[in-house]
Amino acid sequence: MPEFEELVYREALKAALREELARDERVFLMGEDIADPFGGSYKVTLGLSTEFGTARVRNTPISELAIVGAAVGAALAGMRPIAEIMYIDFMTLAMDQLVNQAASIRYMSGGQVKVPLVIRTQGGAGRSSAAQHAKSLEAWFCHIPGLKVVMPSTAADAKGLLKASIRDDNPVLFIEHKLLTLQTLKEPVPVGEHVVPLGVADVKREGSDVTVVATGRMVQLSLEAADVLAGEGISVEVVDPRTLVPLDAEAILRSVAKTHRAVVVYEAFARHGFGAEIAAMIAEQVFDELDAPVVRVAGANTPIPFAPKLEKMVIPSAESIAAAVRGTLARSL
Amino acid sequence: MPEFEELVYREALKAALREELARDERVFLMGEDIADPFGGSYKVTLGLSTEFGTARVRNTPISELAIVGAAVGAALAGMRPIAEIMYIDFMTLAMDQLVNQAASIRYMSGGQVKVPLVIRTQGGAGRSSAAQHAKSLEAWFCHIPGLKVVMPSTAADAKGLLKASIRDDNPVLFIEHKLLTLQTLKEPVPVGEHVVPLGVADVKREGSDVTVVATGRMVQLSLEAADVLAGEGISVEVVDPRTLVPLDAEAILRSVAKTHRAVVVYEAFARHGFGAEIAAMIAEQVFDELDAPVVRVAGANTPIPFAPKLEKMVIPSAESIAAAVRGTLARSL
Amino acid sequence: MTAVPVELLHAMLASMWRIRAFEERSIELFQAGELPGFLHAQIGQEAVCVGTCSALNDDDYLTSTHRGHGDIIAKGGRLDRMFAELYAKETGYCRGKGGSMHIFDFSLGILGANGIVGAGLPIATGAALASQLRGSQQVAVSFFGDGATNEGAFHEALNMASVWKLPAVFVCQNNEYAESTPRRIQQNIQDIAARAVGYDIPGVVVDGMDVLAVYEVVSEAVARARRGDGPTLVEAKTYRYLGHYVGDPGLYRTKEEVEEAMTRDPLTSFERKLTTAGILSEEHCRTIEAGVRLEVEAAVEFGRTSPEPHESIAFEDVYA
Amino acid sequence: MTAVPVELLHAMLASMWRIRAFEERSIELFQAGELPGFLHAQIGQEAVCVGTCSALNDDDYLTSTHRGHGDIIAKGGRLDRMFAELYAKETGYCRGKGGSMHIFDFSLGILGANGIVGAGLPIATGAALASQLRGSQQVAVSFFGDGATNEGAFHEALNMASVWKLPAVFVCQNNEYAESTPRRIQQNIQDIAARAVGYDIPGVVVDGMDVLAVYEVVSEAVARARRGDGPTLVEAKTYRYLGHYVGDPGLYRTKEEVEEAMTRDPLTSFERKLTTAGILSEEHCRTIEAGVRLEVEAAVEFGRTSPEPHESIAFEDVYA
Ligand SMILES: Cc1ncc(C[n+]2csc(CCOP(=O)(O)OP(=O)(O)O)c2C)c(N)n1
Ligand SMILES: Cc1ncc(C[n+]2csc(CCOP(=O)(O)OP(=O)(O)O)c2C)c(N)n1
Ligand SMILES: [Mg+2]
Ligand SMILES: [Mg+2]
Repeated sequence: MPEFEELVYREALKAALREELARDERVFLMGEDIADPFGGSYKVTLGLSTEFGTARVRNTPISELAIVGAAVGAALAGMRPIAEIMYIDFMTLAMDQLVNQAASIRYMSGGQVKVPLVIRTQGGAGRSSAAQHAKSLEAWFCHIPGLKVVMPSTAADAKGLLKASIRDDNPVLFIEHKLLTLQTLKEPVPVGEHVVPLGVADVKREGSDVTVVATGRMVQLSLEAADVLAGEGISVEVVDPRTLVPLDAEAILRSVAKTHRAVVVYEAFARHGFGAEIAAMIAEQVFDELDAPVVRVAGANTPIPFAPKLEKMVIPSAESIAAAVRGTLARSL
Repeated sequence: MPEFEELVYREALKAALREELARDERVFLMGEDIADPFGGSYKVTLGLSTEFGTARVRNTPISELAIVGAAVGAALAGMRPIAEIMYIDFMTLAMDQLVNQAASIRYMSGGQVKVPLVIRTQGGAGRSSAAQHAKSLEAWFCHIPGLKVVMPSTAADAKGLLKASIRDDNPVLFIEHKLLTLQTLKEPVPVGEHVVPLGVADVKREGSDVTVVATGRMVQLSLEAADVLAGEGISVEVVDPRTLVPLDAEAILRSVAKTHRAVVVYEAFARHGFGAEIAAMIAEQVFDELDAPVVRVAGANTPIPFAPKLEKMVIPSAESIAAAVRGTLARSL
Repeated sequence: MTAVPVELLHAMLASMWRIRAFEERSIELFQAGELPGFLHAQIGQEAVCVGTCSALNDDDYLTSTHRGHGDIIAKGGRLDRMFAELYAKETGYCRGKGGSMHIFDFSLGILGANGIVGAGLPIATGAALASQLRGSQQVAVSFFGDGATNEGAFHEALNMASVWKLPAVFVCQNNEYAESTPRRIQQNIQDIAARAVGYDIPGVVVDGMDVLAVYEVVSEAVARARRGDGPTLVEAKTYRYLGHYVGDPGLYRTKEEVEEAMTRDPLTSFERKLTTAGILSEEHCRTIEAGVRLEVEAAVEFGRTSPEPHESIAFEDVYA
Repeated sequence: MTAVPVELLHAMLASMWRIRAFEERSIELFQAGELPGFLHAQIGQEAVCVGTCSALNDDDYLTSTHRGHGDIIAKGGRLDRMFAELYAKETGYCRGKGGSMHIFDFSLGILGANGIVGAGLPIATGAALASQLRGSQQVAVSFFGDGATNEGAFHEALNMASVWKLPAVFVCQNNEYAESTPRRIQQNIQDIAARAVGYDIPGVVVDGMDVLAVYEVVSEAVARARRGDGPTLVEAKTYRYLGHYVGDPGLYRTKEEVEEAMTRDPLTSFERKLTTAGILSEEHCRTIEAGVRLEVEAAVEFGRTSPEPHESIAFEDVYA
């Protein structure tokens, strides 16, 4: 039995970084304003440059393309870089290095080399940070062969998945939700060695009437919705894929085969978002098991507005999730 | 009745550009090597700088971010720029300006302004140009609210959709398939004013047994497959959305409601590609009409390899489309 | 100074106070929890905003940054609609959809503050291109920080503007920090203006605490641009008095350093110059300040009391 | 030249001929329809490839470009595996999955040719960072063209390498054209090396048709990098004899311009120097050339007769 400590999400991330920096000298961190005394926009790296030095935990110029590019070069040269891109919206400046280079080099070189790097970034809405600081772009990265994409929803997963990502021999995009990173709720996190393998979904709540597949912060909202629905006699199973690529399709399909109904919840723009693939996959693979069409609950197809009142309108809520679940159950074949 | 002329795809594009340059002095072109005597990598713009001058048809430095950014600025300042990004793979360098700026400015500014610009780019595999010159990334752009995405499959559509895109008041990504642009087959194209409205699908072939939804070059392969299948007594309806955003969902659903079976064909990486949204949408909207799960025929989840023999393996073919159609028909509920 | 019309000197001082007062009030309101989102205050940099924009016509173009309230005010932005935007109200410049980092006023040629560091430079380049193509004599100015000069966008935009001889002026507000990171950790060069060499355009260093010096340098650059002689890179050395954002304790720099900068306060020194030259009395200066503070207060009130946007507004303006 | 060991001079000449012969044969094969895809020939630029790589150790890193056969050969790339790759064969460097623009040899520190203009610079910067972090004394060299210097990647990489004092050498093969576009339409500057000023690093112009001059300049830059004194920007002025790609008629430049450049042929002039100095006889030069041509022929044969990749290879190597 592992020992547990009570950590907030942000501390769990830092624990993973600290342990991996200590374990493997090839690991190093770079990013904008990650060093002390600032310790990163969301304070995830606070203290690490003091502990490990600014050679291994270094501030960069504001040069997203070069940050990711330097991570690629360092990985090819035998290091295991972890680069931070402050907001996922800024990945738009570094897509060439991640997509045409990091994701493709192993393949293009005929398997000569591995490209072990992690890009940590932060996404999601909910803080009135408006259209350029609040997107959920995970679907872009899921589309690209050669990349892995991770979205932890709990502190324990955050630690275990980050450690696994750092140890993985492929480029991994690791997406932290800003509201989770700011969360002050402490959760039990295994002390020390705690590695959650990439590609294994987690059933965050068991249920029998409907499967809710949710990612990142949407897992929390889905659990809230499940609580409410339980009071109405509806038993919801919440499946958290945890890693979007590789995807534990089997876990999702197994759950749907049990409940016969599925709701996919994601925060991103609905159109062509993560849930499109999941919904298509479910409908393709276990069509005959379905008692109702797969329903999606997702962000609106609008940029993220600044006004808190408007921002709420364009992202899913526990209420909209619950409503979708009720809707799918109301549906008879 | 319009008059027709026989043009190859490339000439049809050029006709649209020439006519719009002549019609509206706010229209101008910029891009790498688009001016004479080179006339563009795929010769689409050959002759235009000679006809309209290098102020309005201008070569740029190799600066994709600034090319798209300058298009944004010029559009905000009242022009109607058409920028060329040589390969869609290079859009990775310009995503900020297209996504965070062009697509978002109207919304972020509370509707103060329009951003009328067209990015012409060229995508797709089939020429042994390998992983960095052959991708089909349309799904990325379809995901972003505020953008329109166009993929013409015939010469007539190429002309009519390009004219509509230039006249549209929103940022439009206009994707030309390299094999279509190189095609030497002449097709009848209406002379002069021929505008195909964005958001209207075209049934490229009528049929009753199964609906094939296909985009870009995949339309041609689907028509080939339909020919073969007709010989086997299978009647295939081929629906070409033509514009991916806005999507003529109604046309697709209408066809599926008639045939009760659907195959979605796209060249991009299968995972999270265009067809995921279409398959999810069909299964969500007309679930009860379906006699079989929606099937996808798409690119493999691998980078595009160089060797012609390998490249063929990772993109759809008329054969793989025909096989999928046969498969879905073999399926009984 | 003698060459500058007295009314313009008055207007400059008023504009600087307008910025100072706007920022002071917005910080108070933010700290009181009245404003959502983030706030990046431009206090200390007023001379750059006003010196630059005083050299522009109404129909000249401007791009600004995340730290752009002062830029927009100097270009003529309306305080009431700005505060309403900060309050996320329907009457705001962006109907509450943009917020502090996304204020636009196309009627004033303001092509946007911007949340993406460096993104304004290519946009200004494109606006300058539009002007050149039309022969409309408009100049496009882009404001950006020292940190932005390490983005690829800076490089591509300056090169493009240079090779096309576009009517653009690139004004770097060098406050020596990008968030927590001092400039020496981001770049080795002494002067950012030296980067102009790489584009064969003029690069000028100017004291960014001196509004008249900025005005003079930018006026020359604007004249050059209007003549068709191409862009200029102006580096205005300035300082941000406060944290990167409201709430940042600024642990990465010393109290002494901040205090030293404050001794060169652009408002104080400009007022000293004006009073010493007998152009304005100390009393007149205070009247200007007081008038502006009233103006700001009215704008705050407008913002505070304006209606919230209707929920349906969230779904409008995605497409034209 | 006296300082350079005779064996190295021999090796340099052989390497230059190896590149020339490789390119000539690959063009013939391409024109005969034997090779798929595109081909960008480096003929005319051999002195830059060889002068640079002769200054490197085997374990130093290199990034190259779409026009990179010569770079790779100069760093020690195997001709047989290169031809096999051009032939899209299983025995190629990339098992037929990369092709001309994506040749890698990690055993020689070759971190890839690259189809994305400018993308190699940040990658080399990262390799140099790895070396610095490990204290392994390896230098990373990045080759790129004149056109690439207008990409944001150029700027960001040079700035990062400069501020971190990385052991990197950035070698621009300035052949005055980017595809069809002459340099004056892409940038205003006389010398690309002038851009070094913007990063406070040395910027050196060298005659890229003179292999010994390149060798000397790059050797100094490499020594500087190994000493921990940071990066250098080297601009080697050279010329590409042929079209942008095989098949490009090159209508955008005059016959006279091309012929003038050819009078400065790097192989001819190097041979002249060597024979004049009595280091090599004309006959010996021909023997070297003939030997290399045999080597190339054997490599072509290897490529031509190698097996095609098995279909399943298309699905391998996506993830490690
Ligand atoms: C592309 C991008 N990268 C990073 C950020 C996060 N960020 C916001 S402001 C800032 C510092 C900008 O420094 P500078 O350009 O000097 O402007 P200043 O804040 O000093 O006015 C950073 C890194 C961003 N908004 N955009
Ligand atoms: C990012 C990107 N933009 C455009 C291209 C298309 N392209 C290939 S080579 C080339 C010209 C490159 O010029 P230069 O850097 O001078 O190299 P050279 O071809 O002269 O060796 C261009 C524009 C590309 N491959 N990548
Ligand atoms: Mg700054
Ligand atoms: Mg060149």
